[in-house]
Amino acid sequence: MRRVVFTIVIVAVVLFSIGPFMWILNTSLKSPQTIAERPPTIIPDLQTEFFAAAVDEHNFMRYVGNSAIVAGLTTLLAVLVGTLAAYPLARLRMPWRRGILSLVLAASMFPQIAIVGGVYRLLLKLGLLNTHPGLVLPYTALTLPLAIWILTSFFKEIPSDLEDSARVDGCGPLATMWRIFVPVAAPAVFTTAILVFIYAWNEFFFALLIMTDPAVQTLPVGIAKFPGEYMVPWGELAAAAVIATIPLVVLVLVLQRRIISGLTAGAVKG
Amino acid sequence: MRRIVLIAGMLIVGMALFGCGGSDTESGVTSVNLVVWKPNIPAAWDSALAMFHEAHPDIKIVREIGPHSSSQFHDLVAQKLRNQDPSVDAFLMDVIWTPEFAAAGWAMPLDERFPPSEQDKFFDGCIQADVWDGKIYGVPLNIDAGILYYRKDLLDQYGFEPPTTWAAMIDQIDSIQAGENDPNLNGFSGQFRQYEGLICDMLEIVQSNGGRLTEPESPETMEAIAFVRNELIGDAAPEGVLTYSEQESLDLFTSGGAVFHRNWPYAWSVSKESPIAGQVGIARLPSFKDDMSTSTLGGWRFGISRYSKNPDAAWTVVEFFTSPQMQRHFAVNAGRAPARKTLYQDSAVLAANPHFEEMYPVFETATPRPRTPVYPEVSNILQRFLHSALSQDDADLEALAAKAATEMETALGRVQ
Amino acid sequence: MNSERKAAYALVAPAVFIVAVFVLSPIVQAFINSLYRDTPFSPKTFIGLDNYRTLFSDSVATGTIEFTLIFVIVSTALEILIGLGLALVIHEHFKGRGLVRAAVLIPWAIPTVVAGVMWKYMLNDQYGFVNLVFYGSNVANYVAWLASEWSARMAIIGADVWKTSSFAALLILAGLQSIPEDLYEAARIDGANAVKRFFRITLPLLKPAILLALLFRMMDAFRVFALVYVMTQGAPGGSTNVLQYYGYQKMFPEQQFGYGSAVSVLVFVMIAIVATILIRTVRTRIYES
Amino acid sequence: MSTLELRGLTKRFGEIEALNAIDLTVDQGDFCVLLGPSGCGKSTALRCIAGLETITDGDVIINGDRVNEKTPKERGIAMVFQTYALYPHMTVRENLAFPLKMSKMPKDEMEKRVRDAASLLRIEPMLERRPRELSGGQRQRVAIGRAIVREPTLFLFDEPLSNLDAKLRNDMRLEIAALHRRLEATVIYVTHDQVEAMTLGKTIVVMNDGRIEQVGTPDEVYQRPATPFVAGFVGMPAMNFITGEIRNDAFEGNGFEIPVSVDHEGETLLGVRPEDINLGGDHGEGEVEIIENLGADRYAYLKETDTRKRWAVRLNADESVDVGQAVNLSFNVERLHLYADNRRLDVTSSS
Repeated sequence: MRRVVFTIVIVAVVLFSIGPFMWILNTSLKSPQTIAERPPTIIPDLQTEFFAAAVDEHNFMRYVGNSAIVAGLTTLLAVLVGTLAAYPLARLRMPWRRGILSLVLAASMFPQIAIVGGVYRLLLKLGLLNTHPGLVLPYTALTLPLAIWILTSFFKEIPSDLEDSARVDGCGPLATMWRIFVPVAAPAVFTTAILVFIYAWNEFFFALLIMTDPAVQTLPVGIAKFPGEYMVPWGELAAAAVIATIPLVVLVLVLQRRIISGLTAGAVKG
Repeated sequence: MRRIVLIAGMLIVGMALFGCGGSDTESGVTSVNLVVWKPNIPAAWDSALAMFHEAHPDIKIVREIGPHSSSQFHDLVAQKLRNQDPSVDAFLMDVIWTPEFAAAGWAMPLDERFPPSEQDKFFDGCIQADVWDGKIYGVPLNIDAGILYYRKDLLDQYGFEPPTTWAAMIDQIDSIQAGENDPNLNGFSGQFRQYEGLICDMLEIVQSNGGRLTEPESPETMEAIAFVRNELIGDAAPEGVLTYSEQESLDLFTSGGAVFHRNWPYAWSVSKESPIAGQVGIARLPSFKDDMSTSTLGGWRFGISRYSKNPDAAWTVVEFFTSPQMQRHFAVNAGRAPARKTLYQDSAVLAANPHFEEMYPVFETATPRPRTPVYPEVSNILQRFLHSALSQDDADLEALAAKAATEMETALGRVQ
Repeated sequence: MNSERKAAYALVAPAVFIVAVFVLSPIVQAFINSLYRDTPFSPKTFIGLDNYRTLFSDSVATGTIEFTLIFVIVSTALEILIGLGLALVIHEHFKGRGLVRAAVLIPWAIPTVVAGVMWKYMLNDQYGFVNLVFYGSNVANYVAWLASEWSARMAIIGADVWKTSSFAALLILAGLQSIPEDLYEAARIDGANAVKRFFRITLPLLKPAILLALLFRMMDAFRVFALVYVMTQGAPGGSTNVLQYYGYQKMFPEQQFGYGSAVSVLVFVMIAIVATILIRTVRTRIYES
Repeated sequence: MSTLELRGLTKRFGEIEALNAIDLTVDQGDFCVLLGPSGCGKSTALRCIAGLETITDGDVIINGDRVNEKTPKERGIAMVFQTYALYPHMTVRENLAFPLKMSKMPKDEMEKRVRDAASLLRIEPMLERRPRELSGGQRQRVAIGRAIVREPTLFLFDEPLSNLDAKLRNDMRLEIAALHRRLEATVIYVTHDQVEAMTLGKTIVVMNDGRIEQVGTPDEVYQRPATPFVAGFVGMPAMNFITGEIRNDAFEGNGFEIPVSVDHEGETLLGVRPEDINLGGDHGEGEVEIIENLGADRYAYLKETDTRKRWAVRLNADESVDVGQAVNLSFNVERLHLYADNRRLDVTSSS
């Protein structure tokens, strides 16, 4: 009896989580003829027309590539700079420590729309509009608070003996950070990387205004460009949504254990 | 440690190089940055660009492509111009933007390059839409106007002519629905989601009663709104039209779910490849009183940025894309209704778009939306007002209208 | 200055520089802008707190504030509850747990814009999945969910809850994993049944994790944007309009940068208040335990 | 030549003075134990020697070099920590090699040293494991190994055994002693455990409140504690104390008189170790509260009925008492400890 109830609960949980995604997958496999039927057909006719259209007509893989570059570089930069900052904030004696931390935290409380105008003007001056760094830098700035926060709380948990030992063994502060803290904090570094990557992969608003050259546009902007003036190609959108989501689904499938352990170790310690 | 610094350094230097890459000047070639939306039929634009480059080897067009949604594209272009981005030379403008872009000083007056003698060749409505404060700021690319689509087979079957009044349309719907007894068959579908399309649809209905959107409290306006709320939505039209833009409303019509449908000319070619192909007729939109049929004017034009460093080259581009030859190209290959009047006698255009002939008088009399630099705000006020009025059964129309009127007054007061 | 301090500053510098340049300086600009009338159609003028006065007197703005608060409260409450449920399930040991865990994380990984488009499509009154689930093939009963005030509000909240409950679940799961197994054994020996064990042990010990999830979720919920932008654009009327979308409408389509900045400052202040309270509570909870 | 010399070593944390002008000399090959209760400054002293803390005042001299401004690495020291501080992401081999790697030692030399240390500590089979796969004792050996490979001038141990269980602590203690003899190294060893101090130390430095109370061999510290603090701190159970006065060559207090011959008159503290008290006599009396049987030794804890004063007494093999029994006590007057003004009084002769 208990088993049955539990199984039902599990099925419900899975349906709740992936039901909508499965429906979009289903839609993406329909054909233009069956997509607007009412009531909607449950079994798709397994056509790949929409995928072909998304990839060929809308050149979707280029957006995927751009998103990979932008999200990858953002992750690299945010984790690197975040680690550099989190180490002294957690371990070294420095004045203004609390001030810097609260300032960084406050930065993460501001609505994005208030920032985008200033960022645009800045990028214009730097000539970085329509370049990958033009997105990577603001994304890094926007994700740094989270990165610093997670990494700082994790670094704080590392026993000070380890640090002293490294110093006795001949490490300066930097070598201690690089050779001891970063590897020891690998789960937290990893979690941070995942969170940053997902943010950068998904961000739409900055990307819309900063990237107008199709050669550098990212995936959410690519999807926003699918509808024509009066037309919403639902099937192609569904196919694009599937393509946009699958890398993350794979990421989550492969890495769920590490995501969970990283958060367990890091974030909750607050 | 040195390694970290090195990696960080490389990253930053690399990014800087990346950023400064893609320089746009080759010797002797001027580049023109053209901000356009993602076209419905990309091939037509690609070939147009190729033609331009062949004709003007000294100019290179760099296309920046945004979403086709008018509001998203507006935000994009406005953002660039507000920040005096010198990398914008020419851009597409929706018909409703000219006052805003002119008053803000973003668009360049084109009177010297685009003299009245040339303007006369375009629909008057398009030209009027591009004028602000006595100067012209845009060159029309295409024209759009709302029309009524109807199910010819059903109307024929019941012996009806296309209705000229809204009341007649409702009567016809009642008879046809009674006769068909099909729960899937609605009477009417249109665009009543809270977005710019709502303004277009409601302007047509309100003005066909002699009302004005800018005068929400006038009896004619109120009467028209009450008609839509009480007799159209939730009755002749499904309640869902409150969430429809063009695609959803057309889906309903082409899947055989509606007798009448309001849309732009593009829907004609879409319906030809749908389950109801061959059973579709087009007519002027109905009105409340005789000869009051109103169609909202739409369409796109090119503007040139005041911050452009190459206005002459930009003009060459604009002139080329709005030329008779290119408007014919877009009409034939992308189904866009030309803004130039003479093309409506062009055999190639008419062969590809036979319905243009019927549309000509509609285009000629298409009605512009309110013209003000603060149009986006006025539009938002009206959208909120109209959508509340239509979606809430218990809404106090007069109170809503009074509020909208005050809000519009405040908005208009912002322009000095 | 000693070498450790020098190193500390040198290490923090890049982060502070990037955040200062790309976030803090625009924020300062926004604060200053919020005191001006700043549109392209008239000279920029200093108007003191007028923008804020409008913000609290204009009925559209107050309606937006109201729904923002409803959204924040209802969606975070549901997210924490559902997140707790999800966490309890994926904390159990069973065959295929890895796959179920991955499944639970999927909504969190889907781009918000994509999720919004998905939900809008699924809520369609003609071919929407939601109608199929509720009414099967009985097309006549299909509902236009986004056409009326309360169902549209529920739809926005529902989409957000679907998208982010799994993030709350992740944080709460992390908290669950830190509860030592001995406690449950001790309680079992003391004769506490499963329900009592949940309320007497699990819930109190989860408080820090739950508060943390609450903090994260609330900070995000105040800034909800993409779902509204994609699904309703504030419709019907202004009933699903939220502050960040309202601010966006003012700043970008309507080009009222001063007033839009005031809206974003208000969002910031609201978040700062809630965050301060929650962070204080989280701290004291941790010291207590 | 002395290996380590501290001259007026002072460390302040803000207002708090952790070390107050410490002077100490440690010779080559010495095993010097810093002993004291927690918070006495012994660990701070060790960290100052290691270079992990900057010093406020005074000098640290290692092998004749003033090293105040030098980094830990440049001081030629190695340190073993209470929590072992093994790097969890490295294997045992990598842990051992890490300090050598940091000093850019040639690879073959490095490997040889790691091998030697591993064989010395009998941890060769675990070289490829990670610290979390090792037992506490094994981890401790690795931690010591990591110190050995550097062949330092000075070994610093910071309470290295306090995380081990009792049995293991004994074994490791013997191992450390053996290791010290073999390596003939100079060791500074911090502990709060007097058994460790007595068994390991050649020299014991008893510290309290940021000052050195006494420096001496284990025997000296036990037999002739220099201050009341040392007298009370060293020895288990702790020494019994009686306050009284010396007048006319006799100590008066607690209702008895013991003739003493010291160069002092007035207020005096008398200390007597539990093993120097016998049953019977008139130096004290009390009721037996608890009897502790440690196997080899038995101790009785007494409480005086009227003064509530407590006594700890070691019972001789032939003595037997019961809980609740009232007994009289007498001191072994040859072995009394007298203190005045916080200083030991030298007994010139006794009667």
